[in-house]
Amino acid sequence: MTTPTLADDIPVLELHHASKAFGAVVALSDGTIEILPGEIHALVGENGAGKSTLIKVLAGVHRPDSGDFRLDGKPVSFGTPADSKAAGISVIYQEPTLFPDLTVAENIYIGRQPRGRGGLISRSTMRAEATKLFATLGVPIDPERIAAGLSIADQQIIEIAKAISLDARVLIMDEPTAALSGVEVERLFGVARSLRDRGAGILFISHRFDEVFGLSDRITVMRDGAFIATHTTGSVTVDAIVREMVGRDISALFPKEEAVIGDPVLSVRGLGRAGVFSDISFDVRAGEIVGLAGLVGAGRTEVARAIFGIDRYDAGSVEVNGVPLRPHDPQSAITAGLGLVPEDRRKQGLVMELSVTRNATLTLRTALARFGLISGAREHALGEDWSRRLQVKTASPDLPVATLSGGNQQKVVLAKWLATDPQVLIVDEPTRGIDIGTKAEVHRLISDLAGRGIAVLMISSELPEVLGMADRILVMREGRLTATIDRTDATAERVMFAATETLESTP
Amino acid sequence: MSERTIVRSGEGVPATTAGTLPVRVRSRWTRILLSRDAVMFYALIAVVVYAYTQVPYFASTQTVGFLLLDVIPILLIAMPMALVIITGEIDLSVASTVGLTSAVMGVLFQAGVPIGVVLVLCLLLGTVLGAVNGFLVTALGLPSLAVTIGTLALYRGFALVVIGDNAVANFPQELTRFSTSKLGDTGIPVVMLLVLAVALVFGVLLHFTPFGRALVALGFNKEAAAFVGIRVGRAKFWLFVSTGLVSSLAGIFWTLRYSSARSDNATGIELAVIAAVLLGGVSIFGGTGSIPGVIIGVLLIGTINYTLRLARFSDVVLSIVTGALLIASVVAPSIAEWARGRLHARRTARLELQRAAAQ
Amino acid sequence: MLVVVTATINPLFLTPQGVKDLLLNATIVVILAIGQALVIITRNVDLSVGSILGLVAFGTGTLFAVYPGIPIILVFVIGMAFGAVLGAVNGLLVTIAKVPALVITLGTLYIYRGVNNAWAGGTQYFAGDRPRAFSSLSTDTIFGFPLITLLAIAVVVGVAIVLAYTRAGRDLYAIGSDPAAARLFGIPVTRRVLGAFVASGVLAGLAAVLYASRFNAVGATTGTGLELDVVAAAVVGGVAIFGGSGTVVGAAIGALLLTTITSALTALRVDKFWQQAIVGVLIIAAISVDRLVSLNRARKLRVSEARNV
Amino acid sequence: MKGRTMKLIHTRAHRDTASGRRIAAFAAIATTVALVATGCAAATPGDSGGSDGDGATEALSIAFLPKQLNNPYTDVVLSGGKAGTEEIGGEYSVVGPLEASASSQVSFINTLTQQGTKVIVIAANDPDAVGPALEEARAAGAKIVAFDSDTNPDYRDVFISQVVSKDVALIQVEQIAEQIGGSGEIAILSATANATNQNEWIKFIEEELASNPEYADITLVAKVYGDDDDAKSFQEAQGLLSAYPNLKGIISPTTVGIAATARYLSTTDFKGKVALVGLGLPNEMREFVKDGTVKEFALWDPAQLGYVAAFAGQALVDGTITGAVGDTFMAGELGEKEVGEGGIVIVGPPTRFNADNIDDYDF
Repeated sequence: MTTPTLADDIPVLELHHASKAFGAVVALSDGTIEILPGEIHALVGENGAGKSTLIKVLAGVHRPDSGDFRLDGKPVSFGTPADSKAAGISVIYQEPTLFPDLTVAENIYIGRQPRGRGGLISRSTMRAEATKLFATLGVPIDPERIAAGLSIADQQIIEIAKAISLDARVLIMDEPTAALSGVEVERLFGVARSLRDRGAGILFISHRFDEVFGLSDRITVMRDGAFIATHTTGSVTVDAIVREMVGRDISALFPKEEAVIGDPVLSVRGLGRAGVFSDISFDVRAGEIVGLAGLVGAGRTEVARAIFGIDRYDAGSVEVNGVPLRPHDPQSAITAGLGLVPEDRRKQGLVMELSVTRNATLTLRTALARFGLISGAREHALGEDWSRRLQVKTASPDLPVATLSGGNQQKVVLAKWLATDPQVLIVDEPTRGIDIGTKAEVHRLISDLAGRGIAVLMISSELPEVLGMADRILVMREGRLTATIDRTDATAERVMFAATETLESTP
Repeated sequence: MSERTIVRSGEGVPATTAGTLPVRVRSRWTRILLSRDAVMFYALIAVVVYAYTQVPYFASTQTVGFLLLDVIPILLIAMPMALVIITGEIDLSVASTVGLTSAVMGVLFQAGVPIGVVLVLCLLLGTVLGAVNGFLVTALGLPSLAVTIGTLALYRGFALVVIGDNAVANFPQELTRFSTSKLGDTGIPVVMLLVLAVALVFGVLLHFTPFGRALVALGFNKEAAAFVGIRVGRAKFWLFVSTGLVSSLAGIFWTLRYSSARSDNATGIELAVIAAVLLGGVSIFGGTGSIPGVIIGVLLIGTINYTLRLARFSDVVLSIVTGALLIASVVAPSIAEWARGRLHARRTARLELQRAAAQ
Repeated sequence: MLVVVTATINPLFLTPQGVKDLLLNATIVVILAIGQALVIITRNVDLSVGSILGLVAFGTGTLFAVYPGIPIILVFVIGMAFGAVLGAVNGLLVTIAKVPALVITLGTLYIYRGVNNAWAGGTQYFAGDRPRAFSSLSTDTIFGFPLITLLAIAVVVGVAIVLAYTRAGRDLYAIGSDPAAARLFGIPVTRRVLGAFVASGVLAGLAAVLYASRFNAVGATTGTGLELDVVAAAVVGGVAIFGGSGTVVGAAIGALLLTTITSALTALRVDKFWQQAIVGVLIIAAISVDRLVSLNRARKLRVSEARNV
Repeated sequence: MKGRTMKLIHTRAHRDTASGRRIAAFAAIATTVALVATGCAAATPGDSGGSDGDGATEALSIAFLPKQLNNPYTDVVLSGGKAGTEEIGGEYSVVGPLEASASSQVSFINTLTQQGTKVIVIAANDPDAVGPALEEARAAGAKIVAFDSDTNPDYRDVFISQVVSKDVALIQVEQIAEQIGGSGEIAILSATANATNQNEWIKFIEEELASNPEYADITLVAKVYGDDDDAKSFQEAQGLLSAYPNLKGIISPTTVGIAATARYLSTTDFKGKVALVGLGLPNEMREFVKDGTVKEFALWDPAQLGYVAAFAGQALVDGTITGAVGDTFMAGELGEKEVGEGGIVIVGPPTRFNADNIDDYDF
């Protein structure tokens, strides 16, 4: 293991003070990172800290609004992902983007297949090259099979093989280990180290501190879209990093009103879906906010979807007030008093083209109708009522929700569910991509709901949010519940530990 | 239809608060008068006025009668088709359903089945044909485009199998006469009342019922629709069923109007239907569209065709015009989008320039 | 299988003349199906091939009528260039307007047919107007294979090589497999899709010239309704309607199979009215099987991913 | 900011809802359609004469509505129609569908009715489907002349027939019998299966084969339909020969069918061995007669059909004839024609074309 001499090397890639805003939402305010040749650099931060945006800027997917971007000390500007790739930057996303119908070898060499006689692609050369690559990586993947049906781990290996074959000078991996098992992670790390030893600069995002500390040479921490610090791995502790990631006084930001906690309303028993999660059991009581914490990919969202009936499940049951819900039927879940604020607001929470009113009343379609006909006036009154109650800022409730800011959009989603007068509300990443001010409003709303006796299950990747809001915290890792922590005992470290420890060492 | 290549405005446009980007809120009447439906309506009026003054013989009650009789089958089928396209699917098999209904109607009637029973069986047949499409699309998850190309061939094939090259013509005179009879002196066919009823049903269904709200939502965004408990598959299934049912109704009308049950009846009218629906403002990508708009679209195409024919243009011109209208109606929004995008880009570039200059 | 059954029932089916007829009948659909396969692989569809064929076939007839001494090879070149232009119109509309190819080509199907009608009027050109050498292309045989069939085989081999062994060819699969990812990879999606449409047009043009050689009359309605057979042939031949997979050899076999069915029906004296229904059943069966296979694959994948969870 | 929002919301409350707007749109359409309709209704009675003129001084408008435009046979027929109309001094026009479908002819009849056409000369795609529309046309004062392919006799005044149907059938049977030597299997390759004229001929052919002892050894083994489509007819011919190895002759009573069949035969080993007769256009058949594929075929001069139809139309308008049996009228250079049984006017006997005389004809 070579330790880079930090002072002398010119960073192969450096980005300083980059910013990127999407409309009113500033996703990146001060993106700063330096990657040296021959180092493994870890990037950590809470969800929504701006890590993914930073990576997309490096990958040429987003053009930064401002900032200084250099390769080998020379300023560059990428318009497309192809530019970035041509400059020697390879990015491996969480979800690999392979062409399912093409062979493995072809996926590695698409667009630059080796050519033989007559300018035709030489499949034998391609196969041989791919085989050689896999041999270097020490993985037994048949280069001739088609990509469809490969496991995520194998797909990631193929992405890495592609990066190697491209002679990438910088390899960026966005949470490469989220979906991998222990053995696969080890294999991946072996590959990363050998790449590093050959002089490539590697940047990877991870939430698992064991990995971060086990693999990286340096660690950069981000928070709220801004650079916080870069440390040499040997010189910091997990505690210090977590503190930097969380960075603010938790209780002040998230005022949780004390609510009277009643009987269990939502009971989940032995819920399981092959390959996704298993044996999930918990209760949420009236007036209680239960936080569901864990890493991205731990299966939290999938559990919520299964409870609400979006996805099927193979085992277990869901009951609301002791009455079992029909599996895979959101309508019956809604009728039973369940509501779900989904994680992806734009794709799942709202119909962006429709007006605020229409979105807010979408859950009440049937209730709005008299003799089967919807009364436009009532629809309107209701839409206006809810936008006013939640203080949705819009010029007119007739405008498409697409014209609203993220925070106001989220209020519309909440309005939609509050209008159904639910008994249980599941909120999945309720404040993702929302500016600080509106965030507090959303928190107050949720707290308010619990105060009125609604049972709330809150999925969040933001530790302070969970710690500040939840009466009880459930932690998931790799599809299983690993801990239940009471509000009084909850600390960032405990939750992080439960979310990242390996299963074998679970007490 | 399964894949959307266009980034729709909602996804592509970054969110802004009402404060940062002033959104113009036009007055009610300006909005109504500038809506797409209204513009289409002006176009229709313009064509009618032009034909009325410039084309000999257009100014006559016969025009109303003949024109409406010509467009009735298209108008009928366009109603459910509009809903199907709004949900992001398509049904190319409608013309074949008309043909098969007509063929079965002829064969059954010739076999001595009472006409009342024949009509009921025909409507039932249409329902089944629609259900087959709906099943293949929603239960198997196949792309409706491919499925209905298949059933387009299949249903037409069945029509040939059922009636072969024969024609059945001796339907009861009361019925055939009824199919072309007019309302008093107005020239408006009596059957139009039925068509208006169908249009009213679909118009109300789309614009004033919970089901309609669900259709629009799922047309824009299937996933978000599923998250508010809309049963996407079931809704689509019933739309295909209704398309089959209405197509068989059109098949019955066709057979009676021409008093001829043949396997080749209505060949190719799916194009006219789809062109009219798209021209009427229904987006091929789903979500957008209104029944009044579609009615105007149908009347516009019908009137243009009728006028051209009356002005002694050859059928050649008609088929080119229909094809061109179809392409224009789908390409126009894209071009408008593109132009808007260019404008926006130029404005952004200018802003960036100013910002750079300021620094 | 089908061939065997038919041949046992009707021995005449496999006589040299029978086989020759079968190949000749298939040739034109084979060439069209290859072009269609190229387009479908990119997750598009070209419904206007029948109309392109009609237009170019009439153009071919006109050429021979107006310039009686025109070299045959020049006619081929002009026919294919004409087809390329018509295909390019489709391709441009699809790629620029970003509207589903189905709608665009449904529109051009009617426009091209209308233009054909306007141009041809009642004029038809007959085999007699064309040089003997041209007509004999479709009657002369080498080792029992008609010349134009050999030409079709050459086209199949050529296009198969392009698809399998050139970067542009492989790009088509990538585009059909995942258009968004293809763009992310820097594959020139617009150019490639346009290319596929042009190629489909060129092949339709070639098929049209051969049509003029094979059949007696070319006029306003030549090639009407062919598009259904062609799409069916490609889909039955294993070209996935969702794009991304399939081969031209498969499409060619699909076309051969379809023609064989048609001929077999006639030879077996089955009611010819069943023909179109069978085409419909084949299309639906082909896409259903395709879908079920991929669903099955997805399910297996999920379970195999289960691992320790 | 807040104030503005409030105000907007306030005004909103008075606004119509989206659904309200839809109602307004509906109402607008309904009103306009009604207006247009009543406007038209009011305009018609006094207006129909107008500047276009009406009555005796106007040129006699004769409109031809063939089965399908852009069909070479049709073009020959129409050329006669044009010549006839011009000789009369009438106003000639042609309208028609691109595909031979029954229903599309109806729209054209409607249009012609509206245009006040005096004579509609129609070749029906379906004898019944055009009926109601023709009745309306007659009610509006048009005379209906059917030609080439008859409508139901109730719907037209006269039918201009090529020849006596039976003659056409007999000449074809005669020819085939001569060419195959009086015995063996034969087949018929027709146009569409419900084409009125072809079916009538086939009926007579079948009767003749069954009743005439001279033809006792000839068996009709198949009837197939090429739908007057070249490629389809071609394949049907091929199918016939593959399905019936002992086939000795084919009768194809349609110009498209016979040309396609001849072309198929000429390229195969069957050339000269399988006889082919039927109705064909000399220009299309010349090559096959000369290369020996076809010995002899028949046809009337199609141009005469159109020519006589034009004169019949004029005679009907004049009142010279009413369509009753025994009425006679002058058909230009073709002389006097008589309306026969069922309102049928016969143009003339069919001509036989063979290597000796084919070069004398150009159509």
